[in-house]
Amino acid sequence: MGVEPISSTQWPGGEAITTKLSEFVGWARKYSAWPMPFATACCGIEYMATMASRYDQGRFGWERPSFSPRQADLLIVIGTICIKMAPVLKRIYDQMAEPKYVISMGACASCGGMFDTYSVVQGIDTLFPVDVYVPGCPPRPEMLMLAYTKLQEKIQHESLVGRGA
Amino acid sequence: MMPQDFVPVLITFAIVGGFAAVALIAAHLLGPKAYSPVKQDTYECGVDYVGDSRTRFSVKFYLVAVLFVMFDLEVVFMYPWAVNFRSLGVFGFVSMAIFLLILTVGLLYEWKKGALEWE
Amino acid sequence: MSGEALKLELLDDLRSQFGEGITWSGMLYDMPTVCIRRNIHLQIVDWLKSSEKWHFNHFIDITAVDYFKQHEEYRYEVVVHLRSHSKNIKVRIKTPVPGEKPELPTLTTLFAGASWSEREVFDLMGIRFKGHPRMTRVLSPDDFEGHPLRKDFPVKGKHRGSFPRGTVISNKRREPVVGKKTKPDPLDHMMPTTVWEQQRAPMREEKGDA
Amino acid sequence: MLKQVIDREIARESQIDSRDLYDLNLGPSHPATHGILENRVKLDGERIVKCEAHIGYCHRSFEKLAEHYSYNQVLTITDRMNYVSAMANNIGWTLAAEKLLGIEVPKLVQYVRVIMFELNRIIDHLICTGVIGVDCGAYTGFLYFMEQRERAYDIIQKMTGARLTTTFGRVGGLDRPLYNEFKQDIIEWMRPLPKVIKEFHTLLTRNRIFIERLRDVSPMDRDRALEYGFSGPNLRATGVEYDVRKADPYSSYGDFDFNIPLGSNGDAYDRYMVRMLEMEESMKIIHQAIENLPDGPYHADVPEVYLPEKKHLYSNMEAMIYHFKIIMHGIRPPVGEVYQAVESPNGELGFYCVSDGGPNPYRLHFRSPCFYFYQAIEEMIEGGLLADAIMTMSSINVIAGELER
Repeated sequence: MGVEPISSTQWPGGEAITTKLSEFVGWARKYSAWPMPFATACCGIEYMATMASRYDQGRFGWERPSFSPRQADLLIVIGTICIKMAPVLKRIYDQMAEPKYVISMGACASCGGMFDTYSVVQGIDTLFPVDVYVPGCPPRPEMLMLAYTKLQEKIQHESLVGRGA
Repeated sequence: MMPQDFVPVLITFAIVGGFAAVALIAAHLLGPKAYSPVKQDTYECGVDYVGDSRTRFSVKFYLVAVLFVMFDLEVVFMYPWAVNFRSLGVFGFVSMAIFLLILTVGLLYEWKKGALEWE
Repeated sequence: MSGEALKLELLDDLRSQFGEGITWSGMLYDMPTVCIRRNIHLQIVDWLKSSEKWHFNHFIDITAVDYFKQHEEYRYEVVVHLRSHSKNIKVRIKTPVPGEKPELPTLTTLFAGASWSEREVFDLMGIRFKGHPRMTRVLSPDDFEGHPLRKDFPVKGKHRGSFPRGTVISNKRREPVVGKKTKPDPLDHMMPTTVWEQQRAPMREEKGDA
Repeated sequence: MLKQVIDREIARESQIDSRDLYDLNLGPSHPATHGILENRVKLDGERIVKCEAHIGYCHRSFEKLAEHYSYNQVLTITDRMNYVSAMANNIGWTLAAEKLLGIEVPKLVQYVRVIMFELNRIIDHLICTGVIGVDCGAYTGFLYFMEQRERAYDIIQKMTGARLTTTFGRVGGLDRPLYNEFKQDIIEWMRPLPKVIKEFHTLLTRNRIFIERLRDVSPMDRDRALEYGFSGPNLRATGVEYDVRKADPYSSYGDFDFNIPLGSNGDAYDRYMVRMLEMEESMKIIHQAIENLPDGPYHADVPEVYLPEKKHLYSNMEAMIYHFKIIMHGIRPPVGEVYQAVESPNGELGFYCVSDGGPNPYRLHFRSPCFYFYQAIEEMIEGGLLADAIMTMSSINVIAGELER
């Protein structure tokens, strides 16, 4: 957080810290993103491992998964998205409340992965904008946690009038 | 009871009402409003839904709801009694016993009438 | 009776039962296999299931193979695997199907397990099964064209070429309009049901799009 | 008086026509449908009157891809089929390819394959029973079992380098020699397992609510299950004794003695209990296999199929020729077709491979057990409550990659 401490000489009352309002709001929001895990394939098992006790994702404040787009801020697309699933995913993305973020977990969600076939959508960025791509097939839980921190930085430094504020 | 004694109660109501109002109004003003027809559509597992949700349903559900509300209120009344159970002494105990007895009679009546079975 | 002899005896029984209906029968890698003509497809499975001696009551699998341009008189071959629980042996029945109008009687009347495997064979290979209660696609979306597992169907699919990488599907009408409440647009119910339609949508004319 | 009112209401309900039924999508994006199953359900109150199941939301066309892969590359597809126990599929495919090529692998490879197969069966059942608990609301059991699975991942990473998509083994043997503390790791991994499983038993198996939720939910009788093509724990839950490891033993399963737990009336509780008891059987097998693990070469001596090691490559001539031949020419099995069935944790996983003598399989069909469970779901959940449907779906353990190939 862009924080500049003011020494006691400038501020007679005592120490104080100043920051921009957007930094402050970003700091408050970044630890409470409710993820909606849209799990279809193998990466779902790695997501379960990230949620389980060894790689606990609750440390990032993202403990509470919501299975309906209405209460979700973050859509984690986990696994292969086929052409039959694409309209469902597009509808779920549209029905999420602003401000919404998308993590595309795994090679299949990010670019179709090893399945360059007739029935797989080659990357969910053909459907809607994606914030963080996580490489790997399946990505290790540590890579998913790195994606969390990357997204938190993005939320932190987002301007208030930015995308849907 | 002097009118001044009611001040704390009013303060709590004000705080409660105020907090709810502020939360709602702030969300309405500050929150982004991006309406689109798809967003207004009902969410039913991501696929087009069939029919509407306002169809007739069996009376069993209503019955269970009413029974729940009744016994829930019974428990709500027990909270203040349980909090100062010691200070109320025997008088408090007996009056609550009578209250519970009346409700147990109600429960037995429903049980015999078969309102508790689901089928 | 050991497994081997049992299987050979099964083949003899089948030959004696359906003499001319069977074009070839023998052991393929410890699996008794019978190639039959199209017309006795239903009778042979019915006989195998209802015979007290063999009683093939465990349904294993139905699949199809596309022998593209390898035989003149037939193109596909529907392969049915059954297993007799009491005798603990498996059998494979191969039925040739012509290329123009591939059609076979359904086995769902005998084995409930055949309903979805036949739908999958229809979906991926294009072989219709007469009398099937729900002859629709099971794996591909309903408005998918073509049967992917045929040898002349490209792996990447036919339509995908028209969609350059990274073009975001955002048909303008549906873009969330920040701040203004939009009237329900009459065309909205026509949201393309599958990406399939979108992928055939003409590319937007970007200036200088490579 | 109240009772008559209710009886009249229920009586009126019974001749409800379809106009009053409530349509609901137990659809693809739903916590209990593992992300890819869609059931369009007609409800009368809470009772399911009619159900229409749809799948295909994760159809990644493995069979079309396999026609363009070489015999060793197909391993990358098989471990994405039943990705909860990836090595079981890999071993299944290597057995099928070896049967097609007529290769006899040494004893060590067969024993290591049996050990890794049973280890994968245990971790598959760990997740399945854990998820049955989660779908029922009991989240803690799942966390205990996930911890055991993480410890199993440590072994799998040492063996193959990956946690989930392992690509274990090659046609003709293992891909690399065993790392030296393999035996101790497996024994060390299995030491706390009985205690954890006992904890799960005390947590759930005799739990009043759990039994109430699972007992008599979607019972399946024997002949109907056989007709549907059931196999594995769901078939054994109905009392039919069919296990591919006993029916036609492969990879020297005949050397181990283990028994097969059977259920009685094939409902969700039996499916759960059969999986829990199977874990103990698998542990018995692993102990026996570890004790008399033979030592010997870790791959069959078939130079035209199995790539020679790198260090021989530059020193002797034949290795160079074979290496060049395999890479450029590919493994070319004889013309023919083979069906190899393997007892995967979900059931009988079959590989029907037709080869035309070319470097890649002409046609490869995966007989996935989940496909045959899920088509029976329409019949299993009709008549039950909505909550029973959720328990049915999680008790038959449908895995997306295997269901839609």
